[in-house]
Amino acid sequence: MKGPTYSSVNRDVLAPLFTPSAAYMGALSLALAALAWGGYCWAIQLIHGLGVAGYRPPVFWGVYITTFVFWVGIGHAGTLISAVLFLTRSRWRTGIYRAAEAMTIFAVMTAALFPAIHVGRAWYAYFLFPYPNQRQLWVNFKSPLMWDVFAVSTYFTVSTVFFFIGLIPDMAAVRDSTRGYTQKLYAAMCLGWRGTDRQWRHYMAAYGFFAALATPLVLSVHSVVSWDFAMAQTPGWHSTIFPPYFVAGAIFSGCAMVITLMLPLTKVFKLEDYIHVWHFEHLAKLCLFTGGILTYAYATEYFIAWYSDNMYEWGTFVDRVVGNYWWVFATMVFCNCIAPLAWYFKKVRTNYLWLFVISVLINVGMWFERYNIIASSLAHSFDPAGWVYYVPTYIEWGIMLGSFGWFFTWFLLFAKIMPSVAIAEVKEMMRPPLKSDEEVAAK
Amino acid sequence: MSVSVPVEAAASVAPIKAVYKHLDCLVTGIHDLKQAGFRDIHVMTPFPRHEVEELIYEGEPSPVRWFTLFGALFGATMAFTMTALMSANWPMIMPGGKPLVSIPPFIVITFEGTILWASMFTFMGLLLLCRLPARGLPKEVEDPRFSNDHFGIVVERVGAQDASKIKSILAHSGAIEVSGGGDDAAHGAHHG
Amino acid sequence: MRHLPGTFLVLAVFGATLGSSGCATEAAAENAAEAAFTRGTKNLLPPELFDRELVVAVGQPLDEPIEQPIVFPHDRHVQTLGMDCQYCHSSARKGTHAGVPPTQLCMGCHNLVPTEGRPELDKLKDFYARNEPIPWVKVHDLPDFVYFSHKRHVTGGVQCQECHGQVQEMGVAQRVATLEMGWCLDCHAQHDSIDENYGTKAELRRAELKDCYTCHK
Amino acid sequence: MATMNRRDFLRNAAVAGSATAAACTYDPKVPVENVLPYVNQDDDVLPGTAQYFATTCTACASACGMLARVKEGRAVFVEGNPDHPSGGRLCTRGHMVLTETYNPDRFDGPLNAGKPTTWDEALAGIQQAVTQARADGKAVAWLGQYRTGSLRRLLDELGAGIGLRRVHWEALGAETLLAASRAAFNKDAIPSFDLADAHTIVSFGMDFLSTSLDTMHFIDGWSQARDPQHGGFVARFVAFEPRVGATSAQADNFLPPTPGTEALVAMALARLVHDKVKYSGPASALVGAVDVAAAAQASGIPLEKLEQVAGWITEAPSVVLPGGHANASVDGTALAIATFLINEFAGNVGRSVVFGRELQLGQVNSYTEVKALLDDARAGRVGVLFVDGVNPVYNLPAADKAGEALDAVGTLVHFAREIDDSLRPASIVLPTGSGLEDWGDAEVVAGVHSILQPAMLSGRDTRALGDVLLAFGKALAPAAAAPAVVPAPTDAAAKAPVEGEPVAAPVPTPSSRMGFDHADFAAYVKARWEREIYPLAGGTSFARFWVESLQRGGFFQELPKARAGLVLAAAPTVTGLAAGSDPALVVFPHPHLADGRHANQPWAQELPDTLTSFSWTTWVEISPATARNLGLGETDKVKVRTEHGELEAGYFASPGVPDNVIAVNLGNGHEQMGRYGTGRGANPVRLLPSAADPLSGALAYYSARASVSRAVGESDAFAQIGNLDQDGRPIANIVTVAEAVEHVEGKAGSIVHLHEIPMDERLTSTGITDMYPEPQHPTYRFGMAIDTNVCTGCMACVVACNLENNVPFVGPDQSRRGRMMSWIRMDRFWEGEGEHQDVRHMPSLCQHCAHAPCEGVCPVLATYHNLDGLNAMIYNRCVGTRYCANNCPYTARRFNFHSWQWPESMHLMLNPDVSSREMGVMEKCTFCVQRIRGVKDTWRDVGETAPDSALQKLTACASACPSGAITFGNAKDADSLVAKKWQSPRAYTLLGELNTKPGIRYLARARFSDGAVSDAGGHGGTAPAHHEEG
Repeated sequence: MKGPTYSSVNRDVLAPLFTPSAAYMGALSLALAALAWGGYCWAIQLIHGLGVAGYRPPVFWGVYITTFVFWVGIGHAGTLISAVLFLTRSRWRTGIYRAAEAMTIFAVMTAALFPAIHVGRAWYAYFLFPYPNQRQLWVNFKSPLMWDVFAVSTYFTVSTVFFFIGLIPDMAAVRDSTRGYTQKLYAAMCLGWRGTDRQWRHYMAAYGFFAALATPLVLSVHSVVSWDFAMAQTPGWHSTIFPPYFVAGAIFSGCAMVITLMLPLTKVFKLEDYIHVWHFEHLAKLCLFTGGILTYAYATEYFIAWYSDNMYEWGTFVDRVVGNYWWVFATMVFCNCIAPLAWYFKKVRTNYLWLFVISVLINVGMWFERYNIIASSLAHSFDPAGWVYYVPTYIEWGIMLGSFGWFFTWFLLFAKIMPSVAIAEVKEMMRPPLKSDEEVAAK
Repeated sequence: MSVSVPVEAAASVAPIKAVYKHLDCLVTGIHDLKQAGFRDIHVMTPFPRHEVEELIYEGEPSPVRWFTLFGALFGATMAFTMTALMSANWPMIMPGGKPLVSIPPFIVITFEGTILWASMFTFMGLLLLCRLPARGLPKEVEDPRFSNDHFGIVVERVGAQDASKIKSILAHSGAIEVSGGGDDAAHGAHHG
Repeated sequence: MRHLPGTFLVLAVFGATLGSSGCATEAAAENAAEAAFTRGTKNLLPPELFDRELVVAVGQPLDEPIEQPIVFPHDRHVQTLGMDCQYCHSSARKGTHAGVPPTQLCMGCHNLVPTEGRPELDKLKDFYARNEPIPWVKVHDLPDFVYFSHKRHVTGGVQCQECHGQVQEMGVAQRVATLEMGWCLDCHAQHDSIDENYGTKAELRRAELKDCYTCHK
Repeated sequence: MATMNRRDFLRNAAVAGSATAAACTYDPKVPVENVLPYVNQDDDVLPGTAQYFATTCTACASACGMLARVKEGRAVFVEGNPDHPSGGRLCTRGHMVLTETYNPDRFDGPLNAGKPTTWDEALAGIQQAVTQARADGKAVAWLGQYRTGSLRRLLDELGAGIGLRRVHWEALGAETLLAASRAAFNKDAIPSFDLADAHTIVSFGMDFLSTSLDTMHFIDGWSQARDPQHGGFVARFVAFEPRVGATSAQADNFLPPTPGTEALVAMALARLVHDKVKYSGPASALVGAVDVAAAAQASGIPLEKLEQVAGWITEAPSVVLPGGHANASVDGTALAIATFLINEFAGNVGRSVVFGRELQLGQVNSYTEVKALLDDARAGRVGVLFVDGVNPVYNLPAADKAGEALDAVGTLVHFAREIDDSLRPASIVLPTGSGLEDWGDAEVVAGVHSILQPAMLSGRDTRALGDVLLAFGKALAPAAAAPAVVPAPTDAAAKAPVEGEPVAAPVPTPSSRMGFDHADFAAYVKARWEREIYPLAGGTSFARFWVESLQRGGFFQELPKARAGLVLAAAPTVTGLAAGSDPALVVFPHPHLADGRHANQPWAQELPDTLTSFSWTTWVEISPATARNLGLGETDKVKVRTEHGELEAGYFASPGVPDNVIAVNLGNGHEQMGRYGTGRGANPVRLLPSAADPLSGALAYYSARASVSRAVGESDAFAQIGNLDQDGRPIANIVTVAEAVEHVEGKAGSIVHLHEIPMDERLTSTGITDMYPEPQHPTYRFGMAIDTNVCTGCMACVVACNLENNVPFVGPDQSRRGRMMSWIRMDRFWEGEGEHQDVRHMPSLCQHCAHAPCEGVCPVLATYHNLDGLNAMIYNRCVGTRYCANNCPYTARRFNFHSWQWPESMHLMLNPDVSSREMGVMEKCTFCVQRIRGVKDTWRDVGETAPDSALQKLTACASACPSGAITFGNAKDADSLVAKKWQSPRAYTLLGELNTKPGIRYLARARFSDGAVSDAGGHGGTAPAHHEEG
């Protein structure tokens, strides 16, 4: 039989586990260094107050919220690939969904840090949860931030459980290929999975339900995040287009992030047999599609701002192009609307280098999109007396860098201790060995 | 399925395990066992196979769905009740001119609660129905190949009188290895 | 064993970053803000990071005897001598603070009370002679962000004992109520005097009493 | 107001109060906090309840009435005294008396050559030095600020006793006006100007709304003249001056003459007015030779314009004002005389330019006399020099070498609270109490006798100036026999016969010598009042009169307006500015720092300038064209150079500065000051020649030409107001004067043209445009009305709010990052240019919306709408998500980016009724909820709702606003003033189309429609939108 066999899947996927190479350790060092720097910056901020960041009232939100939205957005591609493509039975999902799902969880974990980093009194961040207290106070469920708390925590919980369910059979496979303590550990982690008919029956049903629940959830989460802005009055934020626009943007950036992460992973862990250029091509096409939606949304925003004859709205949109933040706008348009167009050419979208470069550009562009929405709107609001130019400080950049360190630390650890390709599902996609085949072949 | 020490231990022998390399042989084995009236079997596969499920459960859906449904209903009710009651607990607050219990903003929380609890119940149902966490199968029928590239059938609670019949059915269906059933010697024909 | 070099490398980079961060701390602190106008207040260690509602300063420990500069027997003054609370805490019905009596008021009687064998009275007279205020320890100390008017409560029909306990039976006064927000709210939500005083407007008054601005300043 | 035992009770109370610095940064440890009761308690002391002391403001020479609010022995707030003729107004700088009192840089006790010493030693040393100097034949001299009342009397007698050579000078003084008044009317006092009934106000540079003397009287008149409801008209304000300043920003017609031709223009105007009214009299000869056409030609103001202005002056009651920086040239006195001529021709003298209520500033000496004194000092002829409240090293041009002169004095004695530039290493420093700590009195305006009474103890080893002088008197001039009282010039003038009118001002004649035999200065003041003021009042008992006067803040006589005859002999000669091609340099006073005396008051530094919105620094104002030609970027600095010196500073491209003018503000650039004042900006006096106006001897601030170039480095000036104009948005709206006068009452609905977002007719026809009903307010709906027509952008509301609400100052660095914490932001929109500058000021604060966007988005309900219509903010609940601030269309919320510092002794200024906020907490205007709580509490005692009279001026901003632009009240009560103002045709809600239902309504500004200004509401801006952050 040509190509991978069941046993080669196990062998190839499990091979990278547990034995770190120098390159891996180098990458982990970098991630940890970034994390340490971010932690240091946050400590400075906790001691001295948010003033160490570059906020310039009335710009009260900046890099932190931008990065929060960025990471939540990144998360969406994982759920999209694991849940939506599961429901639509897309074959190209299997090779990549595990890593994409891991990315989702780590991205949401990263995003979840930011509300705490962002608030002025992080030591009171627990006020945001409705818990019984002697003060007899509850929270404001009318606040979009409260929706955020619920949406993000639900999203994190559901994604994690979904991820865990997917991992159970694979961790059983790890268990069966190791010994000693490692085996015991994985035996515990897979909950004693045996792969019996009854287990698979309930497993597949539950998996299907999870996929079905995660799909509206993923749409709701970025809609809720977009309502953080759309529910406000601020010109440039107050728009009904935001939910679909944000969801499309999230999938766009998430798919790009999957490409950015999976390309090196595939190369380094030698998983080309399971993750082909064909997978990346599909991701690129998805990016092209969502990028098209995004470009359309940008245009619609401008059209509506002009057509509404609302001087505040239009003023903000004009300012985005010609004002202090023109470079942000230009970066955003180039990276999100123009650069991906290159993927219309098959040669570009099947070339690993170009795939990587453009996916990184999209990530940059999507970060700037959020920055553009947040900073430029607040810096050019209703009252011209409050028009300012907000520039982040090294503390903010440091914390953002730290968030990448945090994310990559988790991701690298994941790659070492968990199978990055879903073994069982890859096997499911393969033609099973049949006696009859062999007999035919023998003749 | 999980281990259960046979109650009538005296009457039974050790579980029988058959290892397959080919799916069609596995299916034949299951079918033949079923035909022979042996239904207390476990089929081990490294990945889900619909053939196996259809053969054994004949299209009957998994009861996990009920967990999901109840979870969703519970989540929706709880989330809305919680938001409404907590908001009404301090009646003088009118943030932004909105009434205490205003439906549109609460729908969001209700929705999230629905998804959350539906998921949690589903997960709970999965664990319950699969009897997880578990220690796995009895040592003698455990086989690491079942998570790799082989399929297996384990017949538990085998009466001493049936052991040889089962083994024979399994061996004839194309198992590459049949063991247990009180006989230490491995039965089975090794097919090419 | 072959992981060791890599692990060391990771730890070294992590440590070096933290180390260099540490060196930069002071410089950053100076850059962070002008020293003359801001202050860094957050201690990164507990208890700052924990729920401080448990440790909000509301005075001396609950139900514990308190050391005062002069052992003042409330029970003796109230029960034996039959004095009213407001004889000494006279602004309780006039102002926000109940007021601790000026030494002058104590001396009004204690000028005439013999001090032999009563060292506490000597202390009192010494303070007065030195023209020095008696540094009483505050037993009930609401947080500084709370507005509390004795006048409103006393004239509204709340008994002193409802908050301060049976002071007439105590020697040195001690705190008996938690003085926490929830404790205040229990009365503000429902207290007999509200209905008595406001009649048909009691509902409105109850709403007013649950307005945060009633107590938070 | 009992004063007995005050020292005792204050001492104790101050200790008790010091523990009350409120904060929500509580210590997690259970602290032992003490209660310190009084040893002896005054009957009128109720712990926790504020006391008010009527006293007098000492921030400038105007001596306005002031109330100090005292809590637990600490003065925590000052506001205008409504019983005083200054009308309950207190300007921005008046509030600095409070920060002066608590300034951490104050001297703790006397110093000798920098080393602490005792009072006894210091005084003995000085007395010895005085004796020695007299023996050596050297002068004993006094260089001090204007002094009136008992202090002046004491100085007169002491001076006579020891032969003191006294020079009283103010850097922004009144020498030119006094000289002009002497020349024109033979009066040794400055007439008072009544603006209230003037239909036309013409000013030749007088900064009457900001830094001139007697500002509160001017603002009183101004706010009446501008209010269409007052007299059915709106006064037109024409400003002839070189640049748009804090006052001329309000001008309807801004006409900058070519620098140096201001006096020519005034003379030409005098001629035109003379001709228009067909004036006949001896004064006609004075203007006979004036060549109007030549003056118009030289000044660059078209003749037609001058004629038009002359028409406005003559057609209706008017007033023409001299003074300010246009007046501070070598032609200063000539210009002032010319304006008196115009007033005389227009018939204003006795009507709007009046004597009777004249300004007696005490002894007024000129810059030339200061120079002469310093020359003598430099020559070693001064043995002892007392310096009292003046700063010659800072305020004199470099050529005068004031520092050297002071160093050459044998014994230099400073009466000072804080270090300043003039303090020399060898100085003896005698720290005096602040204006809230010492006894005193003042008589600036004739008939207005104000008392200073201490509101608190200083807690430092200070003595009142009067006490020190008494001690000197007792030691040095005990020869009570010498009855010689040096007749002050004012007294002499008052006695001089004036044609026509009888002497109106009953100036107390120093019938007898006061002597020095008084226990202390308090006793001295009381004795003088008994002897001299009490007879004016009559009455049964002095004791009663004295207590009443203390309660009232003084004794005030309404003196009849008097007219003075013109006695001018010859027309003044006009010199003009030195010829040259460079632009003229205008040095103008900073609106909050004035001549630099408040430079160490953090609030004076931090309050943004009303026009540029710069703070903490010096800036250069140049015309936009100049800025363009120099190719200046937003953060560039410029260098200004004259032949006398140069300075570098940030710049402001002001549409109100002509190309031939460069303006630099005075007030900063101190080399030696406290922590807040040292080394900020540059001192523009260093650019000036040692030139004086020949007629008065006043320093000519406006006499040099300067060049400007681009400098290396980044500017430290940052604009708090992001944009120069309002970009065509209807924020600060206007109506035409015609409309405003026609629709005084609110019959015809609003006349303000706002931006309206079209709504679906199906909605508007039903009248239901809201998804949710408006919140119900059972008893009160607190609201505010702000009349932008009389608002002058003076910032008094801002500083009052800051002091009342413990708003922290954040320092230059954080200010530059825009983190200023003031709850009120004074929006400034510069809508016009050329003659019609149209600068609109608007205090922007929390609007207390009924449908507040901020409330709904707070996740923890830290902000909500309460039953009284307040948008409440509970600091303790705040987590600091800052969502509310983002969602506030008015950007009214402030965030504590740091925990701000209240240095030692400054923290005693904190108002114990208001929490101070820790880092990470959002804050904003609360409508002074602590005052509302107090008023409600008071009226609840009698079972009533608070009446309108108790609410109108309740908030700190409303109580401080000098022009009465801010009205507070219960809008639910239809009879309340605020409810009536809400119904005014000029009323509008800010960004009303957002349907936030604000609790504040603005009354649109009325502007004359004769210029480029469009009549159509908010779309009045003609200047193109551009960012101004230079």
